[in-house]
Amino acid sequence: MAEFLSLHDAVARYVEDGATVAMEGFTHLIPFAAGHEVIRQGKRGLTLIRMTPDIVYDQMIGAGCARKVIFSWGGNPGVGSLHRLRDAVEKGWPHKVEILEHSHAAMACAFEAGAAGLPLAVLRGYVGSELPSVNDQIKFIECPFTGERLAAVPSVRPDVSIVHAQKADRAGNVLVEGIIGVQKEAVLAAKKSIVTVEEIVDDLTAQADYHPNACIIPGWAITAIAVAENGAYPSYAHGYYPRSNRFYKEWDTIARDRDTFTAWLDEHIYNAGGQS
Amino acid sequence: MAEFLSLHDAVARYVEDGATVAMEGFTHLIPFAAGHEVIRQGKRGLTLIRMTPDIVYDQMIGAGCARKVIFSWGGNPGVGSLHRLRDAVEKGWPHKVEILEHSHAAMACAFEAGAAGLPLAVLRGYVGSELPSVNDQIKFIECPFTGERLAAVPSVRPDVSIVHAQKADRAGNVLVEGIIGVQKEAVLAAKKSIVTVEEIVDDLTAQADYHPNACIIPGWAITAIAVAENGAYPSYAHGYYPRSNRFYKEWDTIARDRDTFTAWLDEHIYNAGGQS
Amino acid sequence: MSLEYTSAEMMTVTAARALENGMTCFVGIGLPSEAANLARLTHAPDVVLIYESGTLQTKPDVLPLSIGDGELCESALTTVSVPEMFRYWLQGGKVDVGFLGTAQIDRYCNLNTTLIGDYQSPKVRLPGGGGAPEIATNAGEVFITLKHSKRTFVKDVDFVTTLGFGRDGKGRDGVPNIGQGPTRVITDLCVMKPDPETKELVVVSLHPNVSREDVIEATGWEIRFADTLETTPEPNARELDVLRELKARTERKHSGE
Amino acid sequence: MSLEYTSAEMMTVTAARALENGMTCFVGIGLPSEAANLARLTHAPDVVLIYESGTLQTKPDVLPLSIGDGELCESALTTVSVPEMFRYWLQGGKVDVGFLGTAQIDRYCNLNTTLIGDYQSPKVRLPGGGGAPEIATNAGEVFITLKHSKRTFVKDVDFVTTLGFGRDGKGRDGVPNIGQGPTRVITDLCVMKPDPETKELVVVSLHPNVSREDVIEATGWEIRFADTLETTPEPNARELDVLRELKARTERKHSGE
Repeated sequence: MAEFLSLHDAVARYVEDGATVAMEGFTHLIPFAAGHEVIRQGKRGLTLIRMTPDIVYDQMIGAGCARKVIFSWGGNPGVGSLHRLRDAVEKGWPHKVEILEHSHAAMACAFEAGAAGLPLAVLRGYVGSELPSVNDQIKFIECPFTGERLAAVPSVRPDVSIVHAQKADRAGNVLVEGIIGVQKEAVLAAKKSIVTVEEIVDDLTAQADYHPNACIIPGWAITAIAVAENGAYPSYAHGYYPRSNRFYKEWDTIARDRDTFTAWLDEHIYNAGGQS
Repeated sequence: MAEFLSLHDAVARYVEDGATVAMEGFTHLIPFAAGHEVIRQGKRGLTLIRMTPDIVYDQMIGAGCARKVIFSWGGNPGVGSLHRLRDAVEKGWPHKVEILEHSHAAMACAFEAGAAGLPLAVLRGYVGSELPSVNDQIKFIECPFTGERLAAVPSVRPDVSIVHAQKADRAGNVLVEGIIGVQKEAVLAAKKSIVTVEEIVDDLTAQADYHPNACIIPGWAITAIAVAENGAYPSYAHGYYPRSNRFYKEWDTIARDRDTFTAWLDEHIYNAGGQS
Repeated sequence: MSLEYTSAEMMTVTAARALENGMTCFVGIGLPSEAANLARLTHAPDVVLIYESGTLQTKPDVLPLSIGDGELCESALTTVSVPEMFRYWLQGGKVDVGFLGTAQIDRYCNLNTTLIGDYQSPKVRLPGGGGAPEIATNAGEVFITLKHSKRTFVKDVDFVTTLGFGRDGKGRDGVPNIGQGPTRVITDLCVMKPDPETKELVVVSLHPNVSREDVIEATGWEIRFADTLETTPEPNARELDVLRELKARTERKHSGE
Repeated sequence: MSLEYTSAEMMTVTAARALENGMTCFVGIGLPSEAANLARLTHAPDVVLIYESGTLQTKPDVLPLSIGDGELCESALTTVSVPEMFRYWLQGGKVDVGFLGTAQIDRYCNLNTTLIGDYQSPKVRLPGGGGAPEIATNAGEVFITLKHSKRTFVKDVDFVTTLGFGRDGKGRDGVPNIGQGPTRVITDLCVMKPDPETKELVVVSLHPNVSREDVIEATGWEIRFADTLETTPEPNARELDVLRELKARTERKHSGE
């Protein structure tokens, strides 16, 4: 049964230095508030998993939280590079960060396999790509029925997954709606999970727009829930607020330079308090 | 793009003698009208795939349509045996029917793998079961990462899948709601598909109860759509009519005896016309 | 003051009591479903019931006849596809206890729901495995409930559809990522548990007014009894009331349909 | 009467025209998305656009900045999970054409979006593979669109993120269940297609007012030209109007956010 905690307490309790952490949300519902809390609490040595690192990981990498990043597309969507990720990978600032990269298909399948309790995912993938030559986690198996060569990757099983969602109810059940990405998979695949939500409602099944096949994660499959209003901003929450494409564009300027980045971090993270 | 046909024409055109056919619906939305049409048209030599054969397959087997049945649970749920299936397997009436049996988990994964375009499904299954000794389609593979022994089964790729759903819209998009079973997987895994529906609406996305993550199968992924009102009866259609548990119980008496079954078939199928 | 109740009621109430509040239970149809819903309506209001049709955390008002009655979906928290149910929820390790019935069970708790006789020319063809083979290995533990008779309790099942502890009691030894298997068998006569060492079923509790001889006569092998044999506590009035109302509601609903 | 248009507009209109009405197209962000939506808003109203964020059959009113803008979900037929998108829809063979951009492309149509330089100490780190490696092999065919320059059109890519036809042009030979791969590359200068035999890219059509020399200078290898070299048809007024309105709407929307 999910425990209701402040975001501070949830991060303090479940994100340990050195942990493997998946913060998911495919463009939509990216858990920015939680990422900022991780930075604020000075977590270090994290292995960060995420299909599309996005600027939340850029911020965490620039702030020195990450030891390793496992991803499949690391850019500022529609804008350009993640300058803090590049600075870490290319120049080792603030310290060297190791990367392990996959394709989206492989990572999506690896999350699915993690949720499914399997050690591996099998896909028709990486054909002719040179990614297997730089990622020793990509192997190939032979189908025992057809002889076809198929790719295999280890499933994703994070120590803790953090996702953002629209609503939880008082029993801790969580509704994810719209672009649902791999959020459910991330929660189910992880040993512990934190879900931040826009709001708490009484009972999800009694809501006017309840749908029998909605993506609802039961409270007993979640470790902790924390309310974080606007917790996905500058990403967005379908039904709540739109994506700040403007901020995504502005980030390019902020992150391009170490000093402006550090100043941004001071102003907007370290000295900004945060929700409790 | 799905073609709108009469049920007669859809079955006549896409269910060929000797074909491998999956008619799905997990208790809910079982395509009875389509099954009856298959009987009425005297289709023969079919390989019938279905997780839970249920009484629609009992009727088709008793009527002599089937050569082989691939399944994971063949009973009249909560009532008892499928007497026509048993009569065919145990006594060869009306002719011998070959069976190939799996567990639910394996068949569900095999449908998933079929929809996913893979030749095999991998699962942690059949541990200690003697089913692999009587089903040579069950093999085992070794995980290249952990060494764990996992079960592998061939994916399900029917020649034609037939499912029933609540609604289609004029563009041929289909909404499945409630207990969705492996319906979407059956359609996507098949070379051809027929979907029978309770009704046609103008535009699914303009319906009052539209949900962004509803189980909607796009029209371009479906071969043919046929309207069949009450097409799942005595199974049910969530939001339309309930399951006739009474008929399921009565079926036990009808099917127990070859003569009462044959009389039922004459009265309710051969001489009943059918929807066109 | 003693209440009147049938041996079937005794079985259901005892099976229901095995479930603790807050457990997630993957429910088989029939007796397990009856017991699991009784538990939910009495001492375990927050027991989470999952049916293989994809209905997560369902709270049916009447017992489903099939594993996918409309009632299950309408009263569920949400309903997922069947592949997701078996992959994410069962195989993914989210199920504390699988609650199963069976046609045959042997001394090592192996279950047969496939057939009586020989596979190629069966005397009686049964429905088959369904969800059981993977429920029994992927759930944290397994409860089994069925009526006691020499026909159902056999020394060796004709076919191991579903693993208990294998034909030699060692079927789970050294297997990675496997649940602990059957931890109790509840019948209309008694409660049995596997011996911690040999895994052979041992009677640990006799229902009121049931003798050792009753159990011996209804069991197809030389059944063992625990050194300290308990008497199963009787159903209480509330449990019987709730169970009878549930069954009456169910009967009215199904015959009306 | 000739219209005024930019080379970027020429590229987008030509790319849009490659899509036929009714095709299902897995759309990459940026230029492919612009072209695919232009096609939808002009000659191909029933083209089915799929984005890897899970949005099936989407009809955005403005161009998405990211692959998962709210607009995509709000205008979609339905939105599925990302694993389902890659498994059922792409790998499941439901995509006729994958429409991709790239940072580098070589003469055998291999794409590099991973890095410039050496993998262990890159000169420039690019975003990585994303959906492209499997889009390129699981879609029926692949269209590629990017601006023409010596920096992007190289003899051999630094890294094969995504298979065109391999480093020797034979990368798809004998591989089961693989799409036919890139069938055309559309730039701001010309249209190229792989040679049916060798799979090396050949210019088949020059855009109006573009010379062979322009292409030769912008290509990092000795580019070949087809024997009968066509001139790409010009954009028409409606295409230009729709494209400009689309871009203006998009600009207003994104800067307002």
